[in-house]
Amino acid sequence: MRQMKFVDALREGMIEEMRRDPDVFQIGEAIGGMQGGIFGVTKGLEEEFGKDRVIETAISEGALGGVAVGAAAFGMRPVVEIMFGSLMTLVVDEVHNQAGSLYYVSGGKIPCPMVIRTCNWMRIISGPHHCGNLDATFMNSPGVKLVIPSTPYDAKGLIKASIRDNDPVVFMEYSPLYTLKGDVPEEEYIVPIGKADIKREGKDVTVITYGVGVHDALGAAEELEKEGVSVEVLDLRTVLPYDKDAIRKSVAKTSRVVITYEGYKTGGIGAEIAAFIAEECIEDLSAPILRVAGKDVPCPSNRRLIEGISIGMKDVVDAIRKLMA
Amino acid sequence: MRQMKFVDALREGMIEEMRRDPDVFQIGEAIGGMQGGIFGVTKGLEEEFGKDRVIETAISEGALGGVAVGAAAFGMRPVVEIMFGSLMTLVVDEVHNQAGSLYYVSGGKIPCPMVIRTCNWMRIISGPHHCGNLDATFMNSPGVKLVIPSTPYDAKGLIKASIRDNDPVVFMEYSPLYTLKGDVPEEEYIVPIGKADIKREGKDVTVITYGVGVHDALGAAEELEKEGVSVEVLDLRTVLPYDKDAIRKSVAKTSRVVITYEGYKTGGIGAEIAAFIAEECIEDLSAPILRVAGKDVPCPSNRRLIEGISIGMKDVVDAIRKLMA
Amino acid sequence: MQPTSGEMLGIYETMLLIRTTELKMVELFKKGEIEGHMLPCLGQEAIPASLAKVYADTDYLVTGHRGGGHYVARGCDYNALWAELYGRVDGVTKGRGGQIHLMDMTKKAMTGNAVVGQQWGIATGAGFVARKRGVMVVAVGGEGSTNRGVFHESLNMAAVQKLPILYVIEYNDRQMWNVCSETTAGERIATRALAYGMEGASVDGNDVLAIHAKAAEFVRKIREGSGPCLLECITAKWTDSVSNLRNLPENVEAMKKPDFDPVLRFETRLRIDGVLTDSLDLQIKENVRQKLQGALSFALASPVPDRYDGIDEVYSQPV
Amino acid sequence: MQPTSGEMLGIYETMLLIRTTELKMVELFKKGEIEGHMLPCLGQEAIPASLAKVYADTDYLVTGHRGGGHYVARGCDYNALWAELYGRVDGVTKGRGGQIHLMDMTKKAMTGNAVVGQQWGIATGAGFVARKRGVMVVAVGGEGSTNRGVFHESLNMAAVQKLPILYVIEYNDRQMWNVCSETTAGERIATRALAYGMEGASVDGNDVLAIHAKAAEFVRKIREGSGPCLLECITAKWTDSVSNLRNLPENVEAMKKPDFDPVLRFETRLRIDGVLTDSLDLQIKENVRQKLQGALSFALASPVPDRYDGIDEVYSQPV
Ligand SMILES: Cc1ncc(C[n+]2csc(CCOP(=O)(O)OP(=O)(O)O)c2C)c(N)n1
Ligand SMILES: Cc1ncc(C[n+]2csc(CCOP(=O)(O)OP(=O)(O)O)c2C)c(N)n1
Ligand SMILES: [Mg+2]
Ligand SMILES: [Mg+2]
Repeated sequence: MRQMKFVDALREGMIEEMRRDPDVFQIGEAIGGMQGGIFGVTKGLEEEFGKDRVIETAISEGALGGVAVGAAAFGMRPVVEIMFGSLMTLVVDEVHNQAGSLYYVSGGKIPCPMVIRTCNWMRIISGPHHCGNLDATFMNSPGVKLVIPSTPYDAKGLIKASIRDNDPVVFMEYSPLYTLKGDVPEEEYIVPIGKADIKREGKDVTVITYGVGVHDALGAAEELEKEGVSVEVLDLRTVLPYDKDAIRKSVAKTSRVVITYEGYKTGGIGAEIAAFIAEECIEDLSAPILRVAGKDVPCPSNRRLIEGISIGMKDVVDAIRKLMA
Repeated sequence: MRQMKFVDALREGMIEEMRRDPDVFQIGEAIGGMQGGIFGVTKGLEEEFGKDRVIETAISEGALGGVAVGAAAFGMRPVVEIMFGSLMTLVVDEVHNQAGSLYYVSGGKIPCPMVIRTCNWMRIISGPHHCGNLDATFMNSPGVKLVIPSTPYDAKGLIKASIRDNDPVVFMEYSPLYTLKGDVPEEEYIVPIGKADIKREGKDVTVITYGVGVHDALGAAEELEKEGVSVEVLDLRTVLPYDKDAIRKSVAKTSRVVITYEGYKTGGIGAEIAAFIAEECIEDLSAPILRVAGKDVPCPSNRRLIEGISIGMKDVVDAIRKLMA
Repeated sequence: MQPTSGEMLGIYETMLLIRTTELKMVELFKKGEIEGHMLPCLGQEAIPASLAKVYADTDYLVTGHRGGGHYVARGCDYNALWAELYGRVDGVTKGRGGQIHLMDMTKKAMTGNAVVGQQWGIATGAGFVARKRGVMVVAVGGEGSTNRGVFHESLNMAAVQKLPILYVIEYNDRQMWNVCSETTAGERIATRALAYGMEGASVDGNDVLAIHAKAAEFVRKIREGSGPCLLECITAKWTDSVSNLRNLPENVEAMKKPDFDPVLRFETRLRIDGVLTDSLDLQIKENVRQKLQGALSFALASPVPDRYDGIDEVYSQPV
Repeated sequence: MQPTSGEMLGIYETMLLIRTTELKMVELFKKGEIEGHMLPCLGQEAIPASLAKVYADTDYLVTGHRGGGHYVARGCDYNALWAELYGRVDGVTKGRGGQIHLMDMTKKAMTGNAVVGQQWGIATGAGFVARKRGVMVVAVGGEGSTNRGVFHESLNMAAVQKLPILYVIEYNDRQMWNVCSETTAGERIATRALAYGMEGASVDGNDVLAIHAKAAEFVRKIREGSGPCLLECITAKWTDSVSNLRNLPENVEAMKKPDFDPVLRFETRLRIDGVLTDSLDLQIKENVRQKLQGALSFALASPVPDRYDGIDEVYSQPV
């Protein structure tokens, strides 16, 4: 099958949707020209679709959030790029209060088909204002969907689904994944929102994760296979609303759970997943639910210090070993 | 002992701190005059302390958040009122990115002694932009403290501790509690940040909660006592960082946990508490961890519909009965 | 370009309908027959009524929290308004949003929001749609909302993109308990437009013809591609909210003067000009009365929602 | 009120120190000896150097992301700057913040932030403190940051409260890959002040004496209680970030012209005026060289932090 980089697959998904539907447009800071945003995701789009559909803006995140809601409410399909994840702090009202409540509070009359894309710029040496991860901020927002792909295939399929979706979607990318290569079919396809994906089957432990975490988990699974431990890797893909059935099934099978995610541990996405399991699947568990996540320390601008607070494959391995002990 | 309303105790705490320390000041929208904010919390403060220490502002929440950080960094102790809880969406960057990281990222050199007070305006008929509860938004913010009192005594003691604290504190009140009366000593006292409080001892079930939830839990405990069920009510008081020891001890004693809070269930504060227990105390548990929380539905402006989505004492009773069955 | 006599009578009728609607709302709230948070635009009726004669049916309307008058003036579903106030299933938002979230998208009217200032960003988004569809946006908010940063971000973005948006400021010098001298710097809100190279003007917001004239001029320019303009209408609200009725005319003598009462003022003007006769006035008032009566009956006949109504409408598509 | 010869030489030395520091930073980054995100102010040195001679030692300084020059001009710990760039424990933030979070509160200087525009709100908070302590605030940001709403909220609040704040805009017509014509409406940023009844002015930001004169005038007014003023300095940055060095003079011919190089321009001026002689110049350059050498040695002698350093410094008090 065709091999593609994550960033190219994602872009291809957006291009297909823009060709299909003239009401889809892109807006954000420095997204135009041949640059196409700091990560090049929208590279070349302006050339094909023009300045009216690939709209450059000032540093005005609040207005960008508002534009998403307003353009969606009045019938277009905006795709907003927020330059990096820690700036999502600046659109919380627009997502949580405005977009999240609109369909319900309008009596089911005003859908809000908007996508806010951003990139969690992790593992770079740039300090806490650049390396944040605001995913958990949108976990307590009814009406909002939170989609986080881990592979080129999912990135393309999920961005297409997100653009077509009639509800507001926060779509989070992870900078270390952009260059990742993977299978991407030539034929059109969609990855449905709300469905998790078993990225690797296993029977002893389930690692529940999303985004970059998936790759840590897959690495850990491979490592542990050598020791005879069979690890299932459950990629949530849609983090809100998350796929409860998939979690239930996997937990029933393995009875052990590790949740891993790159954000700060306390109050992170993993909290909800663990709480759900502790509430609805506790009888299936034979061990504590472990969370492998970043330390609760603002990201420093220093390689050594980053080592001290961040997680990786090894930490997932350690957690699994602990559970199997 | 002296009986006082929650709102008066809270105000008294702030007045004492303003008298004690000339660097404490209040700032917010409509907080001055004899009105003292929509809930009257700062009533009369302008008269005593003048317009320089009780500062009226425009509808500019972003600047208010910035003022908190800047005034704190340069050595004063701002107390900011954000008019109601669902507007906390507008200060997420100031709290999460700026205040939360400042002490750490300055190399432990710039403390940020600010308090942002707000009121979760629950159980009123006013729609989703007024009745939100953004507590969970600040649960994934290292460096931030989240304090939520449930009684007049705690309100006074905790606001004093929060103002004296050298870290940024988000202080959340609940409108239904303002008129609640309770014991408040004449002598000065402080309630330490970071310490939970057993509001009622019990041995069969622990209800972990905070804010208004404490009163639902206490009501439920009383109700269930008649049936011979002994309920322990653990009031977190400081929600971040929360008191892990207190939780551990209580869970070890009762082996059953209900967590109740007024916000939306998914991704709420209860998720973190449940996840902590599922990670560190699972061996002590003899039952699933139940969360009794609001439905994941934006708050409607309609009494009947509010009934359909909100929780109360009865729901806590039901959850406990389920655990005891 | 003064409105025709017919248009003027239309504006007058709209003002009366808003006035009658909101006084009824206040009355029923006081009696406890309807409940919730409600923000009347009593005293400001000239603005929605005049604007509605200037923009086209195909244009978009976005307001903030005090949008009830605009909802009515726009011709949004009037029966559904009353069903909404009564919290019934036939309410325009099925009884969910209440008075501060009135929205009727069949009329392209988002006339509700309760986070002050957020309408400016939303209107900017509507502006991109309007530009594509060849229509324009009328965006409305109080002067207090212009102190929110998103107002400034929106004006800048709209000016750069030359979006077809008429920004309308309802300047009533009050933000809940605050007055502008405590909160708002600069002489006039209209000057805030200049920072973005945008045209701005202030008019007497209790004077129908002044509003109409300037709004019509701006709308023409906008349709010709000028980009956004800003119209500040100086007015006075009689009351902030139904739960805080201190300033109603029955309480405050000054409010009874024609200057404070745009309806009375316009009526006087129409009579002096010979546009309004006694018999016409009677007929218009009867129209308004019937419309209100019809809507009240409609509302009261509409069922109260089931308490679980809507819990499956948080997402538009099942997940 | 022109600076004295001594002050001018001081400004020149500061500019040279900034220039030398940042060129070294670029060089070491290219060599891979230091790493991370760094935003030089090459080409903009006139602004920090001139301002530092206008405000007092007791005043407060708050900048955005491009604050390195202001850190140096303010006289913040120079050795600690280099230890910071090397990520060592003696860095001004113990190697945690890096170049975009340089802050030295012993000098009342918060010269780091990476969320564009947030410095405006923070500076407003500092303004309340300054008002109480009888000092003033110098707040600095790029023109792009004035499109963030909080800029507007801050100007309005500062104007209403008559806070002693000098807002300084470093207008370099670039926001990463964007130019102002794509993003920013209105003629000059200085006019944005007018909306709040605040005085604003634009000066040639590569001209030391122009900046100095206008800033000194504003500072005097502010100390006399005028409330805030806004000074826009038109300049050009040579490069956006160390990881994107396209515009360095070695690459772009135009950058070698004195107009584009404020250091060269000021040097020429000082020579024409007879203030700077060859021997003085040598001495100044030697001072700068020694300062840099000393700091580099200091930095390299400082230990690399333990990987767990700071995980117990998230809160200032144990909980
Ligand atoms: C962002 C925000 N801050 C504060 C409030 C509380 N609030 C509701 S209405 C209002 C005053 C609004 O004043 P203005 O914009 O002038 O409109 P008016 O009510 O006078 O029509 C305030 C402060 C809010 N709803 N949203
Ligand atoms: C709120 C926010 N949006 C976007 C960015 C990404 N960003 C970093 S610097 C920059 C350009 C800033 O331009 P300007 O304010 O003119 O300052 P300059 O870099 O030109 O000195 C942008 C968009 C950011 N850091 N913060
Ligand atoms: Mg007003
Ligand atoms: Mg710039």
